Amino acid sequence: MSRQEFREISPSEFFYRHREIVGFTNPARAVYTSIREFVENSLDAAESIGVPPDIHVSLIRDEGFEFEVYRLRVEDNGSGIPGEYIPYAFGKILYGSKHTLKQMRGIFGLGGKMAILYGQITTNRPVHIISSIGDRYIYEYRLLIDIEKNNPIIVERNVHRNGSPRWRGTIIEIFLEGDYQRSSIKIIEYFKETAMANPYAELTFIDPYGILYTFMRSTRRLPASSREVKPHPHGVDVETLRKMINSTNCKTLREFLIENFHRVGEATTDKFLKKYSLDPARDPASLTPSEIVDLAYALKNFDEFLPPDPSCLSPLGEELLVEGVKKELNPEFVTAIQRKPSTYSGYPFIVEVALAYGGGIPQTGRITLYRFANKIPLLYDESSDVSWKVVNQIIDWKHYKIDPAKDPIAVIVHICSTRIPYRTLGKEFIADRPEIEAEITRAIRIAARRLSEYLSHKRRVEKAREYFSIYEKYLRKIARFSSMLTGMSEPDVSRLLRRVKKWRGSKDIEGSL
Amino acid sequence: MSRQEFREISPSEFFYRHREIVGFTNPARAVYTSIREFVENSLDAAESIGVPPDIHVSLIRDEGFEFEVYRLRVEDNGSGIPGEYIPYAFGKILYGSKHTLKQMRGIFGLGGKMAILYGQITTNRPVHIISSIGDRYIYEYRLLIDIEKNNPIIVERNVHRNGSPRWRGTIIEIFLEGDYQRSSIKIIEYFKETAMANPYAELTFIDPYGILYTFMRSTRRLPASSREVKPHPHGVDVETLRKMINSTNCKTLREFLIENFHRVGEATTDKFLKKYSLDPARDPASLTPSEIVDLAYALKNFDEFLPPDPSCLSPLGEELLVEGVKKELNPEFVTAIQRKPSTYSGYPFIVEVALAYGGGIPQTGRITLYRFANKIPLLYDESSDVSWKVVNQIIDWKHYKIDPAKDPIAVIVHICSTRIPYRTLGKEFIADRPEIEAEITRAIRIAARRLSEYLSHKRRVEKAREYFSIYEKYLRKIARFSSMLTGMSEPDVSRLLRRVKKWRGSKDIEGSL
Amino acid sequence: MEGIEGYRRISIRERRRDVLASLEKLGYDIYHTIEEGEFPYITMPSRSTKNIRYDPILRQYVLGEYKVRRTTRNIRHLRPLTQLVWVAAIAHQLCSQGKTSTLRDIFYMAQAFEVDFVDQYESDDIVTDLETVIGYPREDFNIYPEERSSIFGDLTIEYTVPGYEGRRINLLSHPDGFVIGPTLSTAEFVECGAEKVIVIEKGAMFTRLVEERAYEKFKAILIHTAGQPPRATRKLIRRLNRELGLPVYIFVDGDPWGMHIAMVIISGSANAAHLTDLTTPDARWAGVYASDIGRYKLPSDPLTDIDIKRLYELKNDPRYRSGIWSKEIEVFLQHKRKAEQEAFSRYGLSYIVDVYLKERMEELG
Amino acid sequence: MEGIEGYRRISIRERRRDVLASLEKLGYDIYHTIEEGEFPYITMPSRSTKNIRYDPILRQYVLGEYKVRRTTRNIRHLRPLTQLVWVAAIAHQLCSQGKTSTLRDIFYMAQAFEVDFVDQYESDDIVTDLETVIGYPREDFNIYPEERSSIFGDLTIEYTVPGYEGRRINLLSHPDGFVIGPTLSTAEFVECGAEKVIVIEKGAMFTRLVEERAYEKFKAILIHTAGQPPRATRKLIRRLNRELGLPVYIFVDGDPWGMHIAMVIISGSANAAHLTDLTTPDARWAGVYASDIGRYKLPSDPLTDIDIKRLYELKNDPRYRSGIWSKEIEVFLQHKRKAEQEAFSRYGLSYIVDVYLKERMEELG
Repeated sequence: MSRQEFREISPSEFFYRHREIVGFTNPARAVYTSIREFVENSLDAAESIGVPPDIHVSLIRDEGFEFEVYRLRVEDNGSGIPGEYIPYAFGKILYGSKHTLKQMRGIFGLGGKMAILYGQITTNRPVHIISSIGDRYIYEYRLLIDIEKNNPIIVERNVHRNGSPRWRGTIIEIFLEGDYQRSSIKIIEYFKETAMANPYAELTFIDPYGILYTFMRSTRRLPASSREVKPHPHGVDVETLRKMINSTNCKTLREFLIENFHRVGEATTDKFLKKYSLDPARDPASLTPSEIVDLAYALKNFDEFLPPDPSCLSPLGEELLVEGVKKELNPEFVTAIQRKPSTYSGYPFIVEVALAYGGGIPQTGRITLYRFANKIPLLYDESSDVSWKVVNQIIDWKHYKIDPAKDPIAVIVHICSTRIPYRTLGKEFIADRPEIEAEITRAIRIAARRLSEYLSHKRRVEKAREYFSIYEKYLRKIARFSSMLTGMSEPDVSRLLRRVKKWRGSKDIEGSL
Repeated sequence: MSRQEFREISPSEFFYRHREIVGFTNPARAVYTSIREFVENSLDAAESIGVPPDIHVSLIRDEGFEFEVYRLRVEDNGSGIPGEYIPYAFGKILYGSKHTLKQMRGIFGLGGKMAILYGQITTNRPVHIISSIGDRYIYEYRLLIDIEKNNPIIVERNVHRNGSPRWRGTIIEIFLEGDYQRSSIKIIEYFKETAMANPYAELTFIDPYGILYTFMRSTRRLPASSREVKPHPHGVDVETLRKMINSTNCKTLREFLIENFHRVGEATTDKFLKKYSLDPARDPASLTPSEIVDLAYALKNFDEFLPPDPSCLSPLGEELLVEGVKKELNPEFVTAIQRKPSTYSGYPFIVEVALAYGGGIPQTGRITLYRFANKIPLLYDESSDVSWKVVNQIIDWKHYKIDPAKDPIAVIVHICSTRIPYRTLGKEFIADRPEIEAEITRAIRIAARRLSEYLSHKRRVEKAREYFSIYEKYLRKIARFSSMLTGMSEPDVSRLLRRVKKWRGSKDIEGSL
Repeated sequence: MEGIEGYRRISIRERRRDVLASLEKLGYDIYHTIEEGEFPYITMPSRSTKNIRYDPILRQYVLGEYKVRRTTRNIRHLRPLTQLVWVAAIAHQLCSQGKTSTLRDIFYMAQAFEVDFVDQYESDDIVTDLETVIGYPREDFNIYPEERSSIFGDLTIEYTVPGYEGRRINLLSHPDGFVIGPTLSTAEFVECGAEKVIVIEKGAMFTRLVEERAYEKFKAILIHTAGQPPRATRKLIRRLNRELGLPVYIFVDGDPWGMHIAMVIISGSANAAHLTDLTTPDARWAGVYASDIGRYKLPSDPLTDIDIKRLYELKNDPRYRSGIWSKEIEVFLQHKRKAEQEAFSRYGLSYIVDVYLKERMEELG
Repeated sequence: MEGIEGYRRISIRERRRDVLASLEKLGYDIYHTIEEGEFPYITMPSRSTKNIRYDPILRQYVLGEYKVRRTTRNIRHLRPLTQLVWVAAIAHQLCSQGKTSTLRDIFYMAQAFEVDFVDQYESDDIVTDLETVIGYPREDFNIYPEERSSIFGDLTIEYTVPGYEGRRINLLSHPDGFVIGPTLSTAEFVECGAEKVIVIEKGAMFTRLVEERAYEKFKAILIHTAGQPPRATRKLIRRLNRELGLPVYIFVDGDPWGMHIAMVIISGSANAAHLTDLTTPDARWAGVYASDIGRYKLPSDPLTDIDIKRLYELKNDPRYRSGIWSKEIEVFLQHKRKAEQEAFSRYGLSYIVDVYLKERMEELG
């Protein structure tokens, strides 16, 4: 602030300079991040129109460069983008679809544009986009980003007629410097886990060696889609409130509150106004700045508002979660729990947990943890994540007769929220909010109890079989030794053994092994 | 990208929404972050004009709110800001002094403006700024930020005449929601460590309980200030190169390279052009996009460029580092090492390390680590930091006869660079770059060797004293037992003891205890 | 040869016959139950802590009224019951043939019968069960431990083992001591010139007392226990006291462990509450006392945490709640020091006999 | 009474005189050095591994030519040298007065002289130094260990200790065994009806052999070592072999540890390389062999990692590189099983004597 030369930089330039904080740390990480950002945009695009996603990804080495450059192509069957918006949606940072209180995977499309920007600065090649919303036209663009101005430069533009049946979707293709060898494990893992959390999606990936990975859908049923909701009063800060007041047409404070807030009905509003001695008839526009501050504080602290409605969330549901886990992990046993919606700082969230045992789950000496947020797998910094803490530090597995060091167990945690509390822009791990921690803990406890019951039933059946053979062995011995003690011939145990056989499995035999 | 409503959001709005990634996670952290951002701007402002900084901070509870609000005021004697720039410098995000290849504390002034933004959205109060560059005028502003437009709203503006002697500096005052109780320890620690790394600065802090903390300077000598340099060819990417070509007046490639790059002389340029078969006379403006890509690759990989000149860096120097450590930690022994400049990815950096022992250093059972980057203390996420890894995993302290579990030891690591490889925008910890790790390791090894020599000398002196008393004790006993064995009276040891006394401290006595 | 009043002396041979009869009865009971098509079971006193109580008349721990029933109706009892009947059968064989065996042997012999013991702890435990069921210590059915104590003093014994029946020896005849094994344990006392028994915890001190002629000076039989004495040795001490009326003095290390060796000789241990005939209630603890450390200025070591924990355990034992026991525990806890028997070596080798033990015997009377 | 050819018999009394003279010479040397104003020192053979070699003629480990000098010129030697001279003075006192003592006593006696030993390991080590300096085992200067072995068989001995001089006893007279302590160790052999010696590792097996009349069946003296035999016992075995010409058979557990007990009796241990007169090179290891496990179908346990590590250590010892030793080590390593002496109990209690030992003695001849 003290330099004597001042100028403004564009958001493009800012993020170009600080690209490592969005996941473009090095060529290996950049390939991984680019793929996941495009795939997640495609998933959102298909789900937004209620279509089971079909996403095809290919990563091909381009030999036209002296260094390691790849052509990344992602094709989806999503909503498509209206022709006139395409240059901005892909060529202008901090431009995107309206930010709403609705569960989405990405952060305002920043990630996808960072991939385009990264491709451009490492290879100087334009991004190539083909898209149609399923109407009569298909739009094709080649774009560069003017970083200093944060504006798209249209290198080429074509409009094609859409055939019949009409195609809908988006194809995006970039060139980027990358390192596939060092990123391939994470990329394949990313696809596998995405397939787990999106069992209704079909994913294919052709890697630079020409290997085709396919992740087929096992259902066409989509989870209930999410609705946009008004802000909850507990999540409103002064700035948001100020903006709402500026743009409202309501003429009284009472009307303003009822109209603009989620879960604020007439009765609640009256209670609220009374408690804080506010005049219901007051024109909201007449509030002074310090009155606005006090109102925001009151809204945040009034504890009689109902918690947010989860209709703005789109959890997977227990059935789809089980489906996904079965499909990708093929366990002997799996159970899923969806918790009731809860909130932190006024944002609604839902925790879903699955617990899988045996079968395809490897025995690694520790619990395998799969973390998802809004159906996105989180692959980095596992040990900083709240779920890791719950699984490894909070839950006492011994209590459920489960031994994490020996039993082959996987825990799948999925958190849905209109606002996932990431600690970084790179969407890598979830911060340790007490409300979220508590819900994850409760869900895992329920799942652990179910697994515990399954395991103990399994063990009971196995044990019952042993009983008869044990009786047979020992009763014969006792008979023999009593004959040694008395010098008489061995007594006949057959009558006794018949009684044991009748007893088998009944409660007449006391104790257990 | 698939939503059907599109709009642009301003950088202000983007960062307002994602404020937690810049350190405004909760009220406690927000107070800490606001103080450090303002203090660091003030330090930069004073150093930029070669003046030893005087910075006065006060944090006062404001009772005019129903919740916990503080008035934070920071006053410095720095460069001041020209009147016409004040509204933008404080009220527009991504606006600031020119981004240069020169060592600075902050990231484009983002942190200070985030503090202002945070104050505004929690209290709706404008920021209050008073500043003068030491000329005839003092400018006073009250500003709000229009978040949607990312522009300052001037609430009040006054121009005052500057008195005599003329005052120069900046006073900034914001109101913000905070939690001092939960942040006070980190805040005091921040001041203490800042005083350690900036022994020429005078810092005062009045906390909400009215307690005055003063950190007096122990010298008025500033470290040599840094110069701005041209970019080094190893650190140039395609985008930077493209921009340089667009804006150059040079008509030949040879001239372009010599004029625009750091450490690129005539001879080196000729070698470079020859190696990559480039025409020295070619007009740079005629390069095609794919030729630019290849040129950037060639610049990055040609290994005969000299490494960057560290004149763009402003390390503390061994003397000032020792000064700062003595002042704040008062150890029995301290030594400092400044390593030669080195580079990573084309960015120059210098590692400075101090090692302190005993005296005021507490014995905590582990080595106390103080981390600094461009004279900023880093207080969070210690165990993710590269220095933590070096101190706790790489250095084998036993080799230096130092026991981290018992000896009271502090390690101070300072990294200067034009680009500190933070992993987050919150300036919390430094990523694990092999080049930096290697320099820190070397520096600590040298320091550890010096401490080891100091300690062994100290131990030698103590031991010499014991020798005589031991000889006296045992020789008398041997004499007695030999008389028991032989039945004769005890032999006289006095002659022998006189020989021992003569010997004392000389090498005639073999072995050591 | 004059025993303590009221002590009913049973000869070694009579006793052997009783043991055989008890084992056979166990066999018949089981035999008949099986023949009747019922699940065989065994009833015996419970050895759980809740059923152990201190008997002030017998002056030892005994089992209470609570019984446990091991029944093959409970699958968990099936295996231990089988093992118990097997051990009974083997014990019967040993006694009939006049052979002895050890706990270790029992563990190995089981293999030929496919009676699976997980480890020797398990087989040892079953042997203890058999003791509880028939009420005789295992030495009576010829199962002896590995450890050996030894004895020295003016006592003539007569052997009863096959091949040595009727042969006699005087235990003064080998100053390094006679091993107390199966033959000595089953010998009858014939003639005794000693007037007391001194029981010593450690071999070195035993040798010291022999060398310093303590057996002459005090007219004593010396017994070396080698730590916590084997039960055959405890029974021998009891017989010396009961059959010959000799007072017994126990000299052990001055720490909670030594103290408890003395107590076990005097009134038994809680885990042998199912057996009588092993205790010597009139024996006296003769040192090293905690108070001796100060009194004789003995080299001493600080009590460890485990020592102190042990002292607090002893405090809760009713036998330690009065007299010298409780007094010395308090002294231990006050000064927190302990001393070994050898600590008297500080004053030269004769001191222990000529000064310390002499004074102590006079004090105890 | 006929010893092995070429064995020079020294009487117990002669030996005692030699020891006293050696101790006194040590005293005079130091005394005079001090009087001359020079730093006293002691020279002795080094006991470091590098100076230990196997002597194929003596058939035991011995110390080589390398000497170490402990000089008070070196401050680190000051304290151990003081301790050594003190132990010498105490040993002199013990021998003059005809008393014995233990390593533990030595540790305590030091306190009266303010000769500070950190712990008993340190004082034990200094006693070993004194053995090295004067060339006699500590039993010769009357310092005995705690552990006791025992003996049984047709051997008449005559005591030499004060008070028992000239008294005789036959070691068949107590079937539980005679403790091998200072008096037995210093007794002379008078008459022997036995024709061999059987050395047994464990007390239970000793009792078994007594009960099964192995001493009659084999005309044997039985010695129970109680694990690794104390040195007094090793010396006694040597004397039985050398002075009386009796062949010696050693019967131990079938594992590397038992095997090594036999080897130590036969040719000593590396840490007693500074002493001769403790070994019995003609003694024979009689089992349990690794190959016996398969041959007799013995119950066995898997070798542990420590057992296997130990076997590889033994393989590196030159004494194990040939004959039965190397053969059996290979069998151990091949099958990776071990068996105890008691494992024969599987076939009943008499089997060990009537079948196994009988066959083995015949094989060894």
